Amino acid sequence: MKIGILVSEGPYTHQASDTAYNFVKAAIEKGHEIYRVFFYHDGVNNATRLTEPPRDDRNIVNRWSELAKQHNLDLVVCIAAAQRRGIMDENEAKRQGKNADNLAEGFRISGLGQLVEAGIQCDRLVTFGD
Amino acid sequence: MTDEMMDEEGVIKKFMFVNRKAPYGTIYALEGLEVVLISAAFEQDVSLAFVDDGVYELKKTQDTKALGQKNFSPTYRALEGYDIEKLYVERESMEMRGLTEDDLLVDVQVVSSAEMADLMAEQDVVISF
Amino acid sequence: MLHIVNKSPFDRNSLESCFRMATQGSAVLLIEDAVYGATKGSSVEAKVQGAMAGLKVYALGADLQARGVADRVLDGVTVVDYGGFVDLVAEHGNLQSWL
Amino acid sequence: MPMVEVAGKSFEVDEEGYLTNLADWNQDIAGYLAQEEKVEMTDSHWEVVNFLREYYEEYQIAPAVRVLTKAISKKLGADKGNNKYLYELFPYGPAKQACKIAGLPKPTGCI
Repeated sequence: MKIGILVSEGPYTHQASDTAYNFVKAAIEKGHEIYRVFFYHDGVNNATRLTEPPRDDRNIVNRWSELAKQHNLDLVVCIAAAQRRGIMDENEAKRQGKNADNLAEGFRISGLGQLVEAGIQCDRLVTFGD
Repeated sequence: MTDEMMDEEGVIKKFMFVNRKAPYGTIYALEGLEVVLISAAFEQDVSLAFVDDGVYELKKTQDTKALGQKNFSPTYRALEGYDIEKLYVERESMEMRGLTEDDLLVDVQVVSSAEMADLMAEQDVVISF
Repeated sequence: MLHIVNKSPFDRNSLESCFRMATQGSAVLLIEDAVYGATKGSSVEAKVQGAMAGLKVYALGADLQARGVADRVLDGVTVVDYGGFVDLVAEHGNLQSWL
Repeated sequence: MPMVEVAGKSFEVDEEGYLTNLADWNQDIAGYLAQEEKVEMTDSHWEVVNFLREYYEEYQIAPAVRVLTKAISKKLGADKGNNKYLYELFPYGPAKQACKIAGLPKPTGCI
């Protein structure tokens, strides 16, 4: 089954990102296809490579990057929500005249249409948030 | 506004956006509305549900000047031009908050909890803010 | 339809709204802080028991265990793991998250 | 951010030439922004730009192109409310160029 995921809360403050991650892993193990994970609202903070949690804590950002690499996941960060919260890839930083970018490996920035499109293409769209 | 449009030819799903948060206190109402506006470009069967504090999004006479935030309540009146015309408000949520239809800034259909439950159950995709 | 609730019923009205707008025969899955609603002896026990007459209620085991309440789950509530969560999503035609 | 001076008034534009402070907008600035876009403003251009500003004033958003054409069609007639007409006036797209000249917020590229 094709499953789309919407993550709408930031990591660490809320459990949503953890639950989404565990759900995605379990769905893959069961043979489902994760069509896309879309990050919206503060969920875009899942995509900053500047995250540096204490060593005895999970690294939520790296965890997504690794899972994406292993299973060729499409991790999409909403551009409008990302711009508000200071999440940028190299191109976007250039376009906006910023001197830094921080998008973690395995994520891409795109429009909200990607969320609606996931709703159209997927058999299920599961939201994790606060 | 963008110059490109994207259509998923042939597929029409029933999308419901469930608004449950008040405006300004958190960003959910505003960013939820942004998704709704984008969804219009995909020509799906879109409806909006306003339940719980979500009904406050539609309250008339919002004035955010002293807040320094943008007042996005007029944008709900633009939805009609986007062909998004199915706006449902749950009566119980509205009455619990001491509001009536006259307090709302757009035309809506006021429905009971049971009717809202049926509407929600018949959707293909439900996205909640 | 599958309803997913993740808020403690003592903090927010998500569970109450979910019960109000879930049709007969729907499934309700409690995750994260919502699992407190699935425990015995609380002030919402009667409400949850009442809702279970028309709804099937599930709770996520990992969240119950993390919160130290896995041993006091209400009778009639089915405990599932993440795989079970995935199955519930697959089994139901549509879903709503009561955030 | 670059500062520009037009008709004795100075204002700020961003890296892509969009007006930074929407309240700064006036006709002279619109003329300057149009020049930067290599658009020669005629009455027909002004009609669309003014329409966009009114739309923004009323709804607090820049309309999607489809919505814009429909709304223009309703107000100014079907001969103007179509893509062909709007793209003739604004060759790089009404969203990008007309909105920029009208001083509306930069589209976030959401699609």
